[in-house]
Amino acid sequence: MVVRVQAEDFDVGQEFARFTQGRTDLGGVALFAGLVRADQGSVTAMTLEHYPGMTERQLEAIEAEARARWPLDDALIVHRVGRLLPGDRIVLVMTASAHRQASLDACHFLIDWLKTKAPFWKFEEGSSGGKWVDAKETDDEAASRWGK
Amino acid sequence: MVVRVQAEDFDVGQEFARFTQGRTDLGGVALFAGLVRADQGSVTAMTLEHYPGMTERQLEAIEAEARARWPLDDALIVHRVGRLLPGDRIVLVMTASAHRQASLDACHFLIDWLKTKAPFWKFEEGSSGGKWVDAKETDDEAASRWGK
Amino acid sequence: MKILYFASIRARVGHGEEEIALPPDVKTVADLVGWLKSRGDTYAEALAEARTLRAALNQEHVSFDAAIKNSDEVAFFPPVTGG
Amino acid sequence: MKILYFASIRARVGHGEEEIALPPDVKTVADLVGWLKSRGDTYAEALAEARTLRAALNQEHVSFDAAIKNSDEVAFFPPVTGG
Repeated sequence: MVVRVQAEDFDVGQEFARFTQGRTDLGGVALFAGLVRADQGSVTAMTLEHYPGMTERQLEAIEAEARARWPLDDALIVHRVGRLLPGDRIVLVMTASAHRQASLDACHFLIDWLKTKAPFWKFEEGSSGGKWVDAKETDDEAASRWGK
Repeated sequence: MVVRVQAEDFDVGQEFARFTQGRTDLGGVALFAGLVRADQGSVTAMTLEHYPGMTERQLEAIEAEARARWPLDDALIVHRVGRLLPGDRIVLVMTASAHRQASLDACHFLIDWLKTKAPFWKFEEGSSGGKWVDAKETDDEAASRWGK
Repeated sequence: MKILYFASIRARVGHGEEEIALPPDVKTVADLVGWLKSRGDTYAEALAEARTLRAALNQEHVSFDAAIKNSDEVAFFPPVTGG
Repeated sequence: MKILYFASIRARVGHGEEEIALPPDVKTVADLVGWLKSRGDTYAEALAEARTLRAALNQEHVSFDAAIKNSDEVAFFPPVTGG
């Protein structure tokens, strides 16, 4: 169970290989990789800010919750911060379980939480200047379907 | 939209890179990789048989259905056949969309279908010999939650 | 007619593919199963479990009352187990 | 007391971190917000939108009636937008 918040890019293949290497107990690995979307060309860059310390602790807490809810063999969260360009990778969630449904549901749960409740703030740059992104209610709904 | 049935292994990192390279319209990529599970050490090898022609057509049809149900930018299914050992990769599903939920739901839908309805047959080898695997009803339930 | 067998059915029949000349009175998949079983114990045993026998006609799943003709491809297999 | 500002709040305050000596009559997060606002227009404007102001006390989300002391770390930020 690992959580990393970093400015550096991550390599999906390398993370997947490290995650599964030498293991014969995993029925499947579910993975979600978030990318910076250009949004019809209006977003030219995005900067992610976090609260060092608090952000990592909250990510560790949600990973522990996922592990309590589903029979996971392993979980990984890698989240980038700093200035990112369209097409750049932002976030990686990987979950492994003997059971396909558990890994898929846990991955879905974690990325919904990360996309809505995780302590990150986004600053978007576009052709008409930069602005801080407001929290979206539709995203809160996506996270709320997991109950508590 | 690509479907491949092959004896050769696949490289998750390479498939992911090819899938996302040069694209700025993808909000996220959902991925599921199925692995051969040792099942408490009782399974020593697994052989997957398919119906060449029919299997590929059915995989293409389910991919088309996923594309009709969700706003996908791309989808990939790679499925291996032949004799596999514990820890080997069996199947890869990757879906990309501007919207996280769409890619996750479509990936979940596709892997549920692949694991239950796709024309593959499994022969398991263990310490007490080999046997053809029977269709599981719990898996049918998993697939049926997607309705029609 | 081309007939294909897969998985446990193939293993019991002893081969995965054969060409037959379809007898004129064999008009459905069910007729074909009956005719194959009449060819000997190996077929009779391989195709005995009607509950778990599945058929495809020209690579599409069909029920046993589906009509067949000599130019078709028919396949027999147990329920799929997925990937 | 260590005070941290993030995102749009940080941008408006003009810095991300400061150390203050907590006045004795400032007993809650709400008191602290009031005291900071009294320090000048920059703070008053940066912390004006009560509806979208969030606080953390020692890296845990808290409501504005939470009690604070001089050894605490308090952070102000807008609602998180996720990753």
